[in-house]
Amino acid sequence: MTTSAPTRNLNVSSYIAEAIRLEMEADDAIVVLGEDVGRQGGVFGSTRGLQKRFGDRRVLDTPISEMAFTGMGVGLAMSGYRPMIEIMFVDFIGVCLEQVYNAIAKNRYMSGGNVAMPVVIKTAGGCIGSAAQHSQCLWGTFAHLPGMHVVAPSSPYDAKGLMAAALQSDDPVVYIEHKALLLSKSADFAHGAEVPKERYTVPIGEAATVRDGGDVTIATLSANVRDALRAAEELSTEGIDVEVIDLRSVVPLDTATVAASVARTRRLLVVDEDYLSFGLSGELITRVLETLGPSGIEVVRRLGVADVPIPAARSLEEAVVPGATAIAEAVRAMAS
Amino acid sequence: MTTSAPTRNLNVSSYIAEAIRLEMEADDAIVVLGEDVGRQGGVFGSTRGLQKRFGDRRVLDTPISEMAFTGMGVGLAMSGYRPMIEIMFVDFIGVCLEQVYNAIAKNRYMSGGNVAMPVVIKTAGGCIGSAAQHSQCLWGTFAHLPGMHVVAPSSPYDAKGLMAAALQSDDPVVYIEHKALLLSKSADFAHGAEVPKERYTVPIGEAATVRDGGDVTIATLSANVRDALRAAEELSTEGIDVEVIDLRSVVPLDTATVAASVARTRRLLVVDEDYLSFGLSGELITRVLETLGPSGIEVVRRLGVADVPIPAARSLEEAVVPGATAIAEAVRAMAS
Amino acid sequence: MSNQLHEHLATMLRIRAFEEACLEGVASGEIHGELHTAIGQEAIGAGMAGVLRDDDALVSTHRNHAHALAKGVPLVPMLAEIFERATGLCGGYGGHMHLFDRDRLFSTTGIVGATLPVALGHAYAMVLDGSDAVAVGVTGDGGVNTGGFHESLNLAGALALPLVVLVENNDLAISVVSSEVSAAGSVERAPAYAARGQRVDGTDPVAVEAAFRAAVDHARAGGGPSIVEATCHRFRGHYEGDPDLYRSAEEKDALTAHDPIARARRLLLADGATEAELDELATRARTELEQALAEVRAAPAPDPAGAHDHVTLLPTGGPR
Amino acid sequence: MSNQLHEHLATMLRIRAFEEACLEGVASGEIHGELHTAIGQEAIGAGMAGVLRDDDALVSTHRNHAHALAKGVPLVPMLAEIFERATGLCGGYGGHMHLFDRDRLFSTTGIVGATLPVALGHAYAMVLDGSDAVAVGVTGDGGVNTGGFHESLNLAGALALPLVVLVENNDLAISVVSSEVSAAGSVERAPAYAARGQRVDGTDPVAVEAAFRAAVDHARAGGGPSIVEATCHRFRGHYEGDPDLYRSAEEKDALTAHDPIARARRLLLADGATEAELDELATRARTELEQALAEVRAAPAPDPAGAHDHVTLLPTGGPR
Ligand SMILES: Cc1ncc(C[n+]2csc(CCOP(=O)(O)OP(=O)(O)O)c2C)c(N)n1
Ligand SMILES: Cc1ncc(C[n+]2csc(CCOP(=O)(O)OP(=O)(O)O)c2C)c(N)n1
Ligand SMILES: [Mg+2]
Ligand SMILES: [Mg+2]
Repeated sequence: MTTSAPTRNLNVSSYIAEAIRLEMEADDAIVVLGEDVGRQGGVFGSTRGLQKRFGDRRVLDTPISEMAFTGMGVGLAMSGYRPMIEIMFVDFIGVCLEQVYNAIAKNRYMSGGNVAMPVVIKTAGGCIGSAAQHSQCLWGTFAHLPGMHVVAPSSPYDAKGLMAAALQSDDPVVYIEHKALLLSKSADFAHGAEVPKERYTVPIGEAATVRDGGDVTIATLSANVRDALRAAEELSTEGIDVEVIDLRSVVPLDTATVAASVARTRRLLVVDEDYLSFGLSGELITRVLETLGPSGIEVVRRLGVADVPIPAARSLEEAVVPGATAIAEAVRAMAS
Repeated sequence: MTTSAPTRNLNVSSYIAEAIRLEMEADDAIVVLGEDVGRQGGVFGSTRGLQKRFGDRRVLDTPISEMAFTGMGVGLAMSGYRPMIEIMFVDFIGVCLEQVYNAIAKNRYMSGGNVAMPVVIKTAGGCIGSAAQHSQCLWGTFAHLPGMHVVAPSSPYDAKGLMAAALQSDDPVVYIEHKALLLSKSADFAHGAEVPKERYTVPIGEAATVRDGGDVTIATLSANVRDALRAAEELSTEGIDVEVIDLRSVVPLDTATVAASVARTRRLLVVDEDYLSFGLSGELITRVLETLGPSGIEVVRRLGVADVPIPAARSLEEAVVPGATAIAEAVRAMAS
Repeated sequence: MSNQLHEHLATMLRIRAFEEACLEGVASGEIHGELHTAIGQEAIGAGMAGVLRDDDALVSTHRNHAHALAKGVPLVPMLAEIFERATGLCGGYGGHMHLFDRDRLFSTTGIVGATLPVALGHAYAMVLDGSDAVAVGVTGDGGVNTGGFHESLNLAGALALPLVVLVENNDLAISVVSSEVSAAGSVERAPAYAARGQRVDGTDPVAVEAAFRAAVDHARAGGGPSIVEATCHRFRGHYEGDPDLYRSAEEKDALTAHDPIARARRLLLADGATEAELDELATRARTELEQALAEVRAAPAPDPAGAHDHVTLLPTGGPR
Repeated sequence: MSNQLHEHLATMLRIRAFEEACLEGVASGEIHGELHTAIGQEAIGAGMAGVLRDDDALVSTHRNHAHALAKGVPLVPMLAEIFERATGLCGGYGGHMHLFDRDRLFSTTGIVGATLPVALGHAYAMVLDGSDAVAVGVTGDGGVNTGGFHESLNLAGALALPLVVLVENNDLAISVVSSEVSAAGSVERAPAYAARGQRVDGTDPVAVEAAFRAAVDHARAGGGPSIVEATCHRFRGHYEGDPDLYRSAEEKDALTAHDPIARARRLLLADGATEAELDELATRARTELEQALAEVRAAPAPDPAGAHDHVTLLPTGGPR
């Protein structure tokens, strides 16, 4: 737990806007396209101030035409720009996935390496009470489709650093911010609360061990890192010593860090706010199994949204979305 | 191996058309919508004869407007119809996934069970040489999103029976036919070559053990079943006794059948023509691990398209798509 | 006219009271997700009310309460759904953006542009049925720039389907001024789809009713699709909680001049109605909503044990 | 005019020879995937040739060879790509439907309707650059009913971007007669996007050039988007192997009457050209392609060891 108050206490969305501003200052090729990214500065504020600073051409408020402006990212990239495309909620990706997975993610390959696609898809995921069509995470969906990196930060520090890394990447990066985190302030975080004002990057593809422990390994990401840390605090009072790994990137997935931890704890719990099946949890467990062999593992478990849409009512929502209580319970069952 | 010639020796696509015809005769509520499904009878022939038989309203040739006609499936279902929507190639799903996963797959849930969505999405997957945008399988993509069943038949018998089951289902079913199989005839198949003329169903969610064996379990589906059987024949001459399980359904996934086999063989190879990561193979291995525990398994392996788009040139394509040779090699490595 | 307007005023007051009840739910935390109200846009719902039959279909958007009421969706279950109660129209599974009334062929979606393909499916069903029912798809001015709008209207035009596209044009898609990012108006696009096009003052319920009825009649008679564009004003932020800083204070102050309820009152008073009589209408609406609210609040939250029900009929067999 | 047509004929013959070389590749199995030729539609590519600059962008479809040649993409690497060779434009990774020439801002996609958003991005880049270059997006008549068409043209119109949409109207989308499933023609849709619209006989290269040049000039001058619709005829099946049973034998026989090459020959002969002179043009084209084919066939297939290269620069770290 961070005990001292962080130097700055802004919304996570402000740190993201800061990252974008700094990168845009450093690189004229970056342009931002999306709904409400300009005049409003984003419905969650994560592009606030950019249009004032860079003008309404470099920060373009688009109509509700995701297929067109996602495809614009392809043409802009081939013309030498580095577009950042905002899909307001990740749930809307079904109207434009085509340009994402058939063009942005494949053009480098299909061109035999001749054409680069430095495109950032920035989008918001996660539950804040808005039911089945506005609460999904879907990083597993992007991760299954080759040609893109996929990141989902859990802290103010990573939110800024991974955005900078995404904008500097010459590969497509899907950046999935969590709505609940966007609206949280530094002081709400037990990890990564301190955010430098300067440019820096957090490397894509590297997990971070945000809490050391020897009994059980929890691998998770995004808002669930907070829940896992809370659960770990609680469990520590019961004598269970939990290691919490923040995956940070889904693609590339840092199997090595997780496997090294499980090699010690022999117990792995994967916590994933995305749908449970055919996604991150199965992939990570399989990779750890491939790395350590069956004899290297004693217990595996996973918590996720168990293949059910997100319901509207709070009572139902809490029953399907994994939180600190469910995590603590799962760990207890594994440790005993 | 089937030694006697099958009674009928039609294309797999003809058996699918037959299934649809029989179901449409039995149920007036079934309507078929898609590009080229009518006058042409489908680019692979799997709706041949239907428009002549049922008229151009019940079998509608649509413009290239997948979002509109996929959404029509939603309205038709709420009006009491049982639409079958054809997305010519599964690769095109990116233009209309929205109506599939946010409406077809969720309306029953979002309505608290009040609205049924008996919609079949019929689509062709798999490699026949048409490169990155026309060769994908993507069953993992559908499977990750809750609210749909996903099937992918491997034989003439299952192609007809699963289509019938899909059309009878009150839930949405994504039916992924394999282009290479569609153009194959009964006599090309070592399993399920005999197809009755009458109506019958193959139950959704049940795997089939298409070859018994005691040394290694191969779990696979769709065209790879043929490859696995070929590999198994070859391996049997080397004294390796392979069990081949045709999963048939991705959702629901018949973990029990696979786990029961692995409980005997202690060796599991998953072969999947879809992208390797964050898909079927990781999910199945994890579920088997959850069922048997680490001590119940000795070796797991998986073969798939290793997170690379499908290349155009044959030499490259063969290097990324798993076939009989790669399967045999993988089994040899596991058995030794 | 005056009788008709009197009735429209009553409907508008009921819609406003409904929306205000919802605002209470946001303030109290009983509604914990996004909420979009039609405050300021009530004349459109009022003009639609009574025009459609039960067997006509209506597919609405994220800003759907007025349309649901216009279609005759029962008020208490609807409010209960929005208030996340077990007694809600959808048992609390759907919430404000996902209302489904199977018997009245009413449904909604939270995805912009997604209403029209669904309405098109209903329209096609009506042709298959050989019925003279019609389907209505609602969209905002933002939704007309989606691909779904184009694909649906083209198909409706090519097949002459009984589809009415109602465009609620408040000239805002959240913060984006739609006319600034649209190359042409919705009505001007009608010829591209062999559709009837009509623009109407969406603060005048009598005019809305006339235009909407004409379009519905046209569809019923087999004339094919129409676009009815109703111009209106969004009084509040896009959703509750939207700071709405993209509009100036003056701009927002000027909105009240376009209040359809004040307008109807003015006209009715000029036409001889009494203040008391009109106040009575307002009271009646508020009373209905107070009682509804009390009933809704007495209902339980959905039982979390059922959270995994209703995904599919046949279990998908995934791990829990 | 006759000089111009002479040159167009040479271009058309080159395109036809190219397509015929590809047919050989299908027959021999050297091309093992789908192939779509522009045989019968050569006048469009010929009319486009020479109008665009290297810094103009051109985004084409599944039926793209003629456009690539018109944009100046080098013939031999292009043929090699289609023939799946290591020396191909994209090293054999892309194939016939996925041609990329970075330096000439030429690219293609196999997804119908997906060309226009990409072309729109190029057009936006040109505005950001402050250049007078233009972007051209090609679509067939089938592609105009996709959502991407609508969204892209609306944005181009609203922002007055230098976008030319070239519609190759052969009135067929595989087997579906587009005019039967379209509520209006492409040109009739131009007003919906504040775009210039012009229909032209796509078997007349001179007319195509004039219309295309006018649209390009309009865009260069800052006038915004255009739709140029060129009517034409698809001589062969949709792809090689398509049994094309959805057209009657008479219908297919009648196609030759619309052969743009025969038409140009006729006109030139009437205008005083000699048979020998025109035959010489045909021979020259065939010879170029024979040589190209020989060169291509001498080249190796791509090394399978590289099949996993080029996915991303930074490895994605997945298991192999
Ligand atoms: C495909 C899609 N893109 C973006 C959104 C986010 N969104 C919700 S409502 C809205 C604005 C809609 O504007 P309009 O259609 O005019 O309706 P209004 O809110 O004015 O009633 C946006 C952008 C969405 N729900 N779906
Ligand atoms: C989104 C999408 N839907 C369907 C297809 C399959 N398909 C490929 S070409 C084609 C017909 C295209 O017709 P048109 O645009 O007129 O072009 P043409 O083939 O006549 O040149 C279709 C349906 C596709 N590639 N992409
Ligand atoms: Mg609006
Ligand atoms: Mg065509």
